[in-house]
Amino acid sequence: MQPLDILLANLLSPIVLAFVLGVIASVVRSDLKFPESLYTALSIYLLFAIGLKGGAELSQTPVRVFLGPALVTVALGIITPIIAYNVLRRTKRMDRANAAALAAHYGSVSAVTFIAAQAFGTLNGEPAEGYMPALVALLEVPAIVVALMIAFVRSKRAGSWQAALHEVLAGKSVVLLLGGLVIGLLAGKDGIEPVEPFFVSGFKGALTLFLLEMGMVAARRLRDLRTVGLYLVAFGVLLPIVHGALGVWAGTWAGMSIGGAAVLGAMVSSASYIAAPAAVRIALPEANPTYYLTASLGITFPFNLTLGIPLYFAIARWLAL
Amino acid sequence: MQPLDILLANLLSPIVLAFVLGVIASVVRSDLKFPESLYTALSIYLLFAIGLKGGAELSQTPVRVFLGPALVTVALGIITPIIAYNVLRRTKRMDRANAAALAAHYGSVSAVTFIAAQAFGTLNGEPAEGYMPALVALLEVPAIVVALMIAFVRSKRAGSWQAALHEVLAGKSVVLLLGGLVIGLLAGKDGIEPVEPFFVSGFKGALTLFLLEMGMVAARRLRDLRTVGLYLVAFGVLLPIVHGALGVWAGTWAGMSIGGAAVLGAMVSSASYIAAPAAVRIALPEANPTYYLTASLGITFPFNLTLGIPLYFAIARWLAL
Amino acid sequence: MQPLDILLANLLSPIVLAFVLGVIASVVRSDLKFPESLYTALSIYLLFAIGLKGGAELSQTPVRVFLGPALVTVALGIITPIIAYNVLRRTKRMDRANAAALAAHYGSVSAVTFIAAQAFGTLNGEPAEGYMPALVALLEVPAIVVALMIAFVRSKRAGSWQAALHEVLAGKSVVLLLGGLVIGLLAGKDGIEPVEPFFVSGFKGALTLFLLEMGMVAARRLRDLRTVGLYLVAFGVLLPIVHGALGVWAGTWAGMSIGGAAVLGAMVSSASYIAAPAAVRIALPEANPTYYLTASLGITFPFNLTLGIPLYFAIARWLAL
Amino acid sequence: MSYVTLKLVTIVAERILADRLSEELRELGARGLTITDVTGSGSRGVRASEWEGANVKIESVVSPAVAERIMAHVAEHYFQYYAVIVYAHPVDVVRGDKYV
Amino acid sequence: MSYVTLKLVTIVAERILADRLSEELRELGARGLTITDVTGSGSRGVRASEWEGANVKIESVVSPAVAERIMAHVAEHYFQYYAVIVYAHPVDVVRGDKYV
Amino acid sequence: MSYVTLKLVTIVAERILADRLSEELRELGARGLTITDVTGSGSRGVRASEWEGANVKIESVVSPAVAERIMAHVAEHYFQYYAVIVYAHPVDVVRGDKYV
Ligand SMILES: Nc1ncnc2c1ncn2[C@@H]1O[C@H](COP(=O)(O)O)[C@@H](O)[C@H]1O
Ligand SMILES: Nc1ncnc2c1ncn2[C@@H]1O[C@H](COP(=O)(O)O)[C@@H](O)[C@H]1O
Ligand SMILES: Nc1ncnc2c1ncn2[C@@H]1O[C@H](COP(=O)(O)O)[C@@H](O)[C@H]1O
Ligand code: NA
Ligand code: NA
Ligand code: NA
Repeated sequence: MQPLDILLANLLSPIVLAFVLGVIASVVRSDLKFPESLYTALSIYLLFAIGLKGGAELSQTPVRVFLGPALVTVALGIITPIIAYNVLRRTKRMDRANAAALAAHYGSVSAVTFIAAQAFGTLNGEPAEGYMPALVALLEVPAIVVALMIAFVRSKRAGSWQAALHEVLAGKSVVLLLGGLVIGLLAGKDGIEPVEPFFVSGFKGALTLFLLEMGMVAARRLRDLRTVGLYLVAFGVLLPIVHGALGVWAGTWAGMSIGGAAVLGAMVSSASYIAAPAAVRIALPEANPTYYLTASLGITFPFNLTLGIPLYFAIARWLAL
Repeated sequence: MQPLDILLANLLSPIVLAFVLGVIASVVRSDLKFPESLYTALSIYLLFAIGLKGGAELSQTPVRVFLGPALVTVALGIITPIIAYNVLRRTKRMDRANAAALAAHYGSVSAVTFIAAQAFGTLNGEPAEGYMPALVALLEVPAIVVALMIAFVRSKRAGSWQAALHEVLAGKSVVLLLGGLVIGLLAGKDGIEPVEPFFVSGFKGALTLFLLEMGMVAARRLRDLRTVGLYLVAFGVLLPIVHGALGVWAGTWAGMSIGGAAVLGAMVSSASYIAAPAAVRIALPEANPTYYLTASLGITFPFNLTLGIPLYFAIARWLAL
Repeated sequence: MQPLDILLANLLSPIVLAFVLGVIASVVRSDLKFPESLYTALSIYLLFAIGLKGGAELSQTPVRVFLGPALVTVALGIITPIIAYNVLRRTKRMDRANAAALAAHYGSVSAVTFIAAQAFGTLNGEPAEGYMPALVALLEVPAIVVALMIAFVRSKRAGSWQAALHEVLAGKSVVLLLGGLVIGLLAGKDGIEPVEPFFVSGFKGALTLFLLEMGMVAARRLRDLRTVGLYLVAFGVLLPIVHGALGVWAGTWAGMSIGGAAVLGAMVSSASYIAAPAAVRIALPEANPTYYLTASLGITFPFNLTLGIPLYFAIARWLAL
Repeated sequence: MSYVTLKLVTIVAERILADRLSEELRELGARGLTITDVTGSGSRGVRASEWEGANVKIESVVSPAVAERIMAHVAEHYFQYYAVIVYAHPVDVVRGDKYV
Repeated sequence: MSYVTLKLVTIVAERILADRLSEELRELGARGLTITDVTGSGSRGVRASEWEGANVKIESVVSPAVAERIMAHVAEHYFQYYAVIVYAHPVDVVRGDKYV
Repeated sequence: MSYVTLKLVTIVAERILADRLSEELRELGARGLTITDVTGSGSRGVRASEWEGANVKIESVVSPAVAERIMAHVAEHYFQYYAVIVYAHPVDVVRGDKYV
């Protein structure tokens, strides 16, 4: 397929279209509203299912194959928040709290972006490695810790460092993702077979519903665009490209396949909106949630979903030449 | 199969039995209660899934095949509320507001009745055309608009016409049904394959749960039967038969298969209880909800589910002779 | 497989591991929380699905095959609460109300324990009879009635006997289990085929999520262990072993297979936590819920899930020699 | 605008009592009520999930006499064995004669 | 600690009116509001599920003048055709000047 | 029937603060509390979904002194950075000595 065809195929996939439908529903002020518990149920299901599948795959992956990508991922989780923080501070647009808050989000990872990238790879004949969910778990936490460390080292803070650390480590996304991973690892591929119809076959459909809801949320965020200003829009598009390219390159360097490197790129480029916001609200209450929620949900997520993911695949293909 | 066997097969299908179980649960005052968000989640799922499947089918239907049935459906959506309004006014039993309110409900369509009719056809070897969900979307809106126009033209109203129109067009059932349809159309049959286990295989089971809840609601409605009186009971059984026969005949005339014409008949005969009540409550607040909710949910829906659907199939078979 | 391997296989199954994950989530004070409506939705789904499958199987079971196990089950439902009550009263540790409350719980049955036992049997090549869910329905009610009768006969009570009886018979677990059973029976194996992807294939996965929630609840209960004391811990482990052995023996005697007798043992040994608590709270408000909830949810359920079920299978295998 | 000053009685109790309390309130003279699902904690521990039995909050705008009756009724029938709290305060109600 | 005594206005109404009422309250001078999903029963029967249309409770802390306006507005526009109740009582608010 | 007049303190705050506030209230002398999931809007914008962070309403019947302490505590620790409102009013409580 030609690049443009691939882009189009991505834009016409049910998950992207569901996201667009959600945006439209919000724009026309539809009374469509997901009950909060449906959103919560879907996110519990998705996070646990990713972990479970990843763990079962990981149980069949030799340590030596997994080690390189794992180390690279942790390194990226440490470097990217530092990049993000420095960009924001040196351009003198954000005070320390807000810069650290954004750094925590852009260093961590969005599980949904990961899934969308993985699905894109499968559809286009460049599937990622099966152990990728383990990398998601590895990428989620370090960035938040690093970003909060920067914030707390630089000045006395209003929030609590320990409470925030607990919020990340015992947060629902880590518990579900890591818990699912360990269960998949212990149970093995045969062990999870009885639960596959529920967690594997149903996965993409549940994701589609979830993206419908995300579209509505992202659209509500877009209304805050004027408040956050053009600077944050540029930041929310450019930084992911930088991070994404870095991720693809590092993945390729660690010996991952084209699909794997591209998905790693998408992960690195993505901004967290489940684990990071909760931790940041507690550790850095003086940071303005409008900034980090709008940037990660309203700008970076839609960008990655539509244009970013195909871009990272193109970079991966080009690096593999 | 003989007509009576078919009727029996319908009455013993899990969806009808689940409805009956719901009625029983309500009658024995069971503490079984669906959380509101479960009801909402199921209705979001069902409406979106209908649209999605219909859209994917529509993507493979030549325009020339679809055009006739589409025009016929819109025509029925305009004629049936006029019939309903005139019946109610000429028998001098309802004032204008209540007559228009009932007309909006009986002109529009009940998605669940549609699905039940479709399932009935498949089971009995007379499947309806794949593009039927597109007809549901076409049938949903016009009747409500026509009925409200009648009401607003005839006298000054308490409610707001524009607010009601917005309520229908941006209402969740239109957004989900039409949105799903367009997504299915754009993604195509191949495109929706990854989400089929969730939206297609799971569909009938989810519908069964939904009907359990509907049984409980319908039974609560039945307690209001005394208030609404015998007239409305007769109206809620006879008008659907008239509308249903009209629908079957029009479908046959437009060249639809036996299954297609029968399902169209069931759609036309059915009364809305998602889109219409919301719009009517806003546009015609002086109309009594007890009338239109009891008639559509407590009388017409159970009638169609048990006896109406087999009847429309019988008519379709007879017309096809 | 050797006994120890079997035990290990059980401990490493996704459902047991999910339970453990729930316990861990609660212990580390994770913010993971199932919305109440998710818990309710899952329990509605599981109970109805058990009934449905059981009914469809029962429709193919000759009465003569089913009669023996059915009678044995009802007998166990009458005997076990009497055993439990006498143990508690003669050891002089519980007053009448609390003893009767616990008797109601330990005479009745836990649907989840039943499912876990059934799954264990299937995995280990010793599947139980298909009609087992009908036995669950038969075992659920008698014990509660017997236990409350004991309480009301022995002294004047604060609660209402009739209200409690209604609470059991029209309670959601009976309505869903029995309702599903009758629907499955009437619709037959062919009839439920269209809903199988939803109710059968998805079952084990949904159960896994449910056990995650149960792990969190059980862990909260464990915090009350100090209050209830060592006596209740011993009671919650030893009585199930006695009841379980009795159940296995009776099942074998009634001609059931190894798997069937073992699952019956697990059912008999298990303590109710859906039907019984509701009825007991109404009939015996002076009984302390901390006792019966902690014993059934915090002690007996985890014991059976991890060690009890393999034990009952071992007993069944030994009896079949 | 003319108001009537009535009493808003609030009962927080185990959810299992919701239907029974609603009916009894009506018998005691309440013309309407508003029900909210809540969780809570008090002398009988945490009540925060369906397992433990969550709570329900029942609010009713009634005449002072009916308020008195309701509070006495709840105290007499439910305080001993059930998790429950009941309190009242005056509110200004529009169209207040509807509720007495 | 210094308090301001303001009015807490409570409206319980059909859920379909939630957005419209919120907007109107803001126009009438409310600076904030808190919304709860509730069910209920009253002169217009039981309102306890999405089918029947459940209720919503809207609470707003406002100045006495705004409270007066809100109650008059609700009475005038919604009493005739909709299921609705509205009442108010004084509350002591910290940082109260924020809400007037 | 004998009542005690106590204070009902109401806090509406970001849901993320729910556990922390509950604990602090207990430390400040509250013997029980009732929690409701709510949404809302105010000076910090709309708070109506888990994404934006919805709100929680915490109500506690306490003695006037404890009410004073709670309101001061919330004002001091949460007003600056968090979405929160707190207010109180007197209520007549049956069996009121249980709550002081
Ligand atoms: N002081 C209080 N303030 C507010 N709500 C309370 C208070 N005490 C108890 N409650 C509520 O009433 C329920 C029953 O209280 P209790 O019987 O003390 O366990 C609790 O679960 C709370 O929801
Ligand atoms: N006396 C009352 N006390 C508390 N809430 C009430 C009362 N009357 C009505 N309500 C609430 O207001 C809604 C509309 O009342 P109505 O218009 O009388 O049907 C009801 O569904 C209840 O939620
Ligand atoms: N005037 C008000 N009346 C009622 N609730 C309010 C009011 N102002 C704020 N709130 C509630 O308190 C939360 C936080 O308020 P704020 O800090 O002003 O954003 C809001 O989301 C509302 O739920
Ligand atoms: Na990132
Ligand atoms: Na119709
Ligand atoms: Na038992």
